[in-house]
Amino acid sequence: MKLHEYQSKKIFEQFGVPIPKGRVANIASEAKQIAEELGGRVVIKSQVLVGGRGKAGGIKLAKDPNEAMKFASDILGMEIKGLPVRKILVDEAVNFEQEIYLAIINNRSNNCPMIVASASGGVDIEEVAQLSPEKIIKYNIDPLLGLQDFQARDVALSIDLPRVYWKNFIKILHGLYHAFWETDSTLAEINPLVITKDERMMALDAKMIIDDNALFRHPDLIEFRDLDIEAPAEVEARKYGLSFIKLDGEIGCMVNGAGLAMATMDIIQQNGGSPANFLDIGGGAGAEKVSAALRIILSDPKVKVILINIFGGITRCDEVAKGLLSSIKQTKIKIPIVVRLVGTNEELGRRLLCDSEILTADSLVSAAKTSVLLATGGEL
Amino acid sequence: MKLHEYQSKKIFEQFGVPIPKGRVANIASEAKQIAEELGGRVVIKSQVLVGGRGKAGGIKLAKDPNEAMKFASDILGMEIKGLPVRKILVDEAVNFEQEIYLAIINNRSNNCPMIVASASGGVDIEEVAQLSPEKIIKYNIDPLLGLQDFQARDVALSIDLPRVYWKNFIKILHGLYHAFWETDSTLAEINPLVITKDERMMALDAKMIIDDNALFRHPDLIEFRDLDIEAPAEVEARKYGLSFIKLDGEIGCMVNGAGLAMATMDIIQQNGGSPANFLDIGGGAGAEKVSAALRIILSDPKVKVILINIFGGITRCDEVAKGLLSSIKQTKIKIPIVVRLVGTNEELGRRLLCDSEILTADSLVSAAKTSVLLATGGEL
Amino acid sequence: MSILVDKASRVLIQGITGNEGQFHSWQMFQYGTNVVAGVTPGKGGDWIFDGKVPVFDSVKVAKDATGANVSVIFVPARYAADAMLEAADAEIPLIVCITEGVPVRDMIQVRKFLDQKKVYLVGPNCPGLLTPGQAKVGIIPGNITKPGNVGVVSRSGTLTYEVLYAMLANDIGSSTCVGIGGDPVHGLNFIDTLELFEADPETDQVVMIGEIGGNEEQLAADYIARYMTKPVVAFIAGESAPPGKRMGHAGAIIESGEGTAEEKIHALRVSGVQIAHHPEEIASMLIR
Amino acid sequence: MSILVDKASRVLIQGITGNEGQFHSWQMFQYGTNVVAGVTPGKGGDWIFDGKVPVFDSVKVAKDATGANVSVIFVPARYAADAMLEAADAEIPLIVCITEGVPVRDMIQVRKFLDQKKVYLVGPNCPGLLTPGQAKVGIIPGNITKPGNVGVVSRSGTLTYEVLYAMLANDIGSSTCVGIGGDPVHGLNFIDTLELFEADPETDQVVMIGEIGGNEEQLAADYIARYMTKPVVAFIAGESAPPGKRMGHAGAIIESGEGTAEEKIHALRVSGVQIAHHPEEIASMLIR
Repeated sequence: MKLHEYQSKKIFEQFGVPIPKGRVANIASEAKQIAEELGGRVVIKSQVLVGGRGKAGGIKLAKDPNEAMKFASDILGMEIKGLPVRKILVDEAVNFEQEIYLAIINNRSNNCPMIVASASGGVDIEEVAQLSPEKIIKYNIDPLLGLQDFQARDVALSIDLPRVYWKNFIKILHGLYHAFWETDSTLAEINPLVITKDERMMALDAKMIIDDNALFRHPDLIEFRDLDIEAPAEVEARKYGLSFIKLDGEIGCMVNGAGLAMATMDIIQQNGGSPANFLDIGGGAGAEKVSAALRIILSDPKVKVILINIFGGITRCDEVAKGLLSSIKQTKIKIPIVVRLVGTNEELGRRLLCDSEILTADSLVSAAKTSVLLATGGEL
Repeated sequence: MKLHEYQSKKIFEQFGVPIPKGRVANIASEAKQIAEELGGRVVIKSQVLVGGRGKAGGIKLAKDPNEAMKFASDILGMEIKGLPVRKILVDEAVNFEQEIYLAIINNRSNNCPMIVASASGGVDIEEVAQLSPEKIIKYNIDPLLGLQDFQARDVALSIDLPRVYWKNFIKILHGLYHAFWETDSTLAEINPLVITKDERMMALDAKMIIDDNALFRHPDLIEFRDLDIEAPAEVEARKYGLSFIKLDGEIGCMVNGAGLAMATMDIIQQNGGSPANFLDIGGGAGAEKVSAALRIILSDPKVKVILINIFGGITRCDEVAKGLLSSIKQTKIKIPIVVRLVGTNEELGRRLLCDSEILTADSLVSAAKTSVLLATGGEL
Repeated sequence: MSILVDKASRVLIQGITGNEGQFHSWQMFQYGTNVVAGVTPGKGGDWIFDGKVPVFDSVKVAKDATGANVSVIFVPARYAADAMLEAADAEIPLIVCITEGVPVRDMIQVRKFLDQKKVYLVGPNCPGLLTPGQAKVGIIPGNITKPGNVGVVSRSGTLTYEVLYAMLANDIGSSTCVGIGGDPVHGLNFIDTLELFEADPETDQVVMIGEIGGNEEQLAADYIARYMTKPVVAFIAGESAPPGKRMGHAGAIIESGEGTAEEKIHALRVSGVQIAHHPEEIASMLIR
Repeated sequence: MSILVDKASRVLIQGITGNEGQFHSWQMFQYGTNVVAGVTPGKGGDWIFDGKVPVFDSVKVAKDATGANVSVIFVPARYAADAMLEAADAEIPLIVCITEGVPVRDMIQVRKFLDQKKVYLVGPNCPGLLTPGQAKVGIIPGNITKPGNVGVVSRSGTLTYEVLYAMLANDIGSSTCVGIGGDPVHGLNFIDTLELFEADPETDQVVMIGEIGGNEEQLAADYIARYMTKPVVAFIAGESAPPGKRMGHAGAIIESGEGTAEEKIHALRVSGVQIAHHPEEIASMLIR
């Protein structure tokens, strides 16, 4: 679960990472008021869960409350990379000397948290990583022992941080590490961590991603989920425990298993078609889950054909067939459905479907070919 | 630092270990009021830092508020093993079915925390440990990983706890472990942990010892230190960073280093004398510390001779000599002082002392013999 | 013979009385797997499967009583870490965690602890192991493969079944199938498994099924080029996946350009691995 | 030659610019110890002792620059754990922590981490090591012993000096003196040190100085009976100590009847160890 900047900053603050003064708003007049409280000069920042907000015009420096109101109004009307801006963060404007990059992520190769830091923080950090990888410091942390002071000092040394800032930096890095660890994050990032002209350090931007699998431990964080930014279909899918991602093609897919779902999409593409979605119904899905999945796929008007590929293991083919039939009964489905059923109770499943209009295929490749043919207006 | 029962219970409660309802009091009328609040039947428990309170009459069950007041008044007037009772804990009386022993201490051999548990808890636990050691379960915990659920279950299994209590027990053991670990305890003990007649579990008694060396991490716990129960001399000693323990003999000792201090006491005893105290002035002690040490020793009227044994390493012999001379100048010391100075600046130290009345010895054995002789009224 | 499990394996099942656990345990049992014990805290003393398999309260007790040397875990995600730690603490040499949805932080701690213990972990979020005709330790359907000379290792679940099924349709069997799971932090990896297959006299060729995300396939490619004498056929799922979207597995995230299917396929091809375009094609690329 | 340290040891000092650190570092330096570096975070780039010893910001940097293979720690108690972890992480093979008052919990964590690293730790709360004429690594006064054939190992500080001094008065020198410290959780123990002395060709006999609390002396007695060929003379302090009172060292608590001086003396005597009644007597019990 990605958190908004303002949410991440809230968590950082709880763990002792200094942040600028500021508040979130969803109407322009509120931005004006916050600007007045903060002394006039503020930064208006769109709260959308995509990168490149600045370049898209979603971050503006306002020199006084009136300008703050104007910019807030502009930004609240924007869409950035397809996402409407519903909230803005109004932060005090901070003058700074240096921008540092500081993040903690999990190092998959070493199975431990890793500090990533650079003296050259800011919007171009990815370019820095590309062009001057030596400017990016990576530092593994023993997950059971946790971050130690000497390690925080090593990081400060590695990025040539002036000594006068060490004490502060160590405190901030401990805060970031704890925020990362205690909230089950998979990413906790400060970019930039600035050194202000009056020699303080603070996190001007903040990004956190929480491990969805660990949300049961963090009931307080679940409230942070921003349903606004998700397609309604994805929200619906989550409700039924389906893993769904909307794509741009015409062939709707329903598969059990993420790997098989990807392989199915690959075959569609290899045969000249384009998948409309990724949809993994998971293991052991029953009839109810199947009908929900079908509903979600059908909610996309671009879908011309539905390909269902089920390899029954935990999932039983007859259950899938039942789900399909009941959905068809309820909704009048106008587009063709191609089904491939193999594995547990496959005979039973096929028998249930043989009297319906659902097409069956006996191999994945033939199912894909049939779907592509139908999607491009061909006939069988 | 040993904590009182009521203090330990306060900590336990913070960590989710259930305790009886109750409150601490220092006047009898308050006990009456608490008993009224708790419904009449209460236990009055003296809060002194020694074992065997019950056998000494320091714990009484009162059947109503008036009896509570009477018992409170009795107990508040008591001395238990030389310690005056200044506070009592008034707890609701609890009817129970079983008494369990549950503690966490450090296992020195394995350098890790260890759970100690027994189904046969209660006042006779030490006897159980002697007579039926198989009834005492010991279980090591990985200090970096911390207590895991399966281990708590293993402990529950080992003490044959009925299954209906497992969930509760696991929660209590986690609470106890966290209380132990988070407060830098060297002991956290519940004896007894009872199963009540209405099938709840709670800690009827509580004992914690906090690592003195870690108190800098726990400013909130320092307030718990009960100066009342310490001899004024020991309080004074702590102020000066001296390690002092009052004993019953006649020869006051001042030594640098705990091992050497014990060896010095041993030699006094081997030569027929008896040490009045253990006093380690530590490494690098200056003149001020030495005078304070001397004052503390002299505050014991039983002391007839003072033996000072300094092996100068970090500690400089001339500093010790200066401290002695300045003390002698200030206070008129009527008892003989025998000094043995060896090591760093020993010549300088001896020269400073040669004009005073202080006796010097050139070996530890001769210093001890001289002291014993003087203490028993002999002459040199 | 096979790798990791065979008919001599003495299998213990953690979470044997849960819904999923019971269903799959029964499948394993019926397949002929040597299921010697179940563990469900609080149900010790019960017997399951017509009184043939005893249930214990703890892994330690179960191991002492039955000599179990493999544990399969079916407990819910929030208890999975505890179950793995318990099995490792009891020094069960092979632990197979089927459970999906285990938090990454839990797995980081589990891995750190297990690394000290010298036990094998397979999974979590994996279909487990199957040595056809001998032992089914997990959820790979028993009827979609038969004994043969192909070692199969995969990060995926049903995709593996697809491959085994296509092999069977072509009359090709397998020595052992290993589902290593797709989570970012997990136990046995491709290299560990390839090493075991390389050393196994019953395995003549290997099928490797990967997917986007991470760099395990690239590391495996390097290992294959340096040390493998047996031929390897691979399939990598996710060529059509858009970058940066989560694909069901936390592992299937394309991390800033790293871990694309193209990159993996290229690395494997350079190492002399044959690449199948779709799962069904694999069967035709294997040596008869 | 000696054990653990000799004139080839390249010694680094953590906390070299603190009050205590500076005083003792200078003593070590003057003694002729090969002090190659100091570490004080924030003071890297300075030089100390007339520009002869460089100061670094971190142990890793210091080790890379100077090849240090021993670290002595003089930092305040609340920073000692971090210093030990830093030295271990930099893989300094011998770490000597002089600092007293380190919290037990810190030491428990440090020990657990160090056990994975295969480095030696001596201390904390110890006087350190002295190989007469070669290297003084800690605070044992250099002038109270001389080169000789007696290995000395002790849980105590000044009590050790007392013994060394008495030995010197009888013209007996030592191969190496090791102060292992008296804290409940510490590094090198009696057995570790006895093993090293047993294997050291320059050591012909051993003096062991123990005190009340714990059971290390009893374990050492067992080790001596089984494996030691060299004669051992021991002194145990605390015969006159009342039970249950803390004696300055957290280690010197008599734990419910365990760890009394009587018990230790008995165990050692049974193992053939000669017991001295007081420190000065030790010298007379050694072989000339």
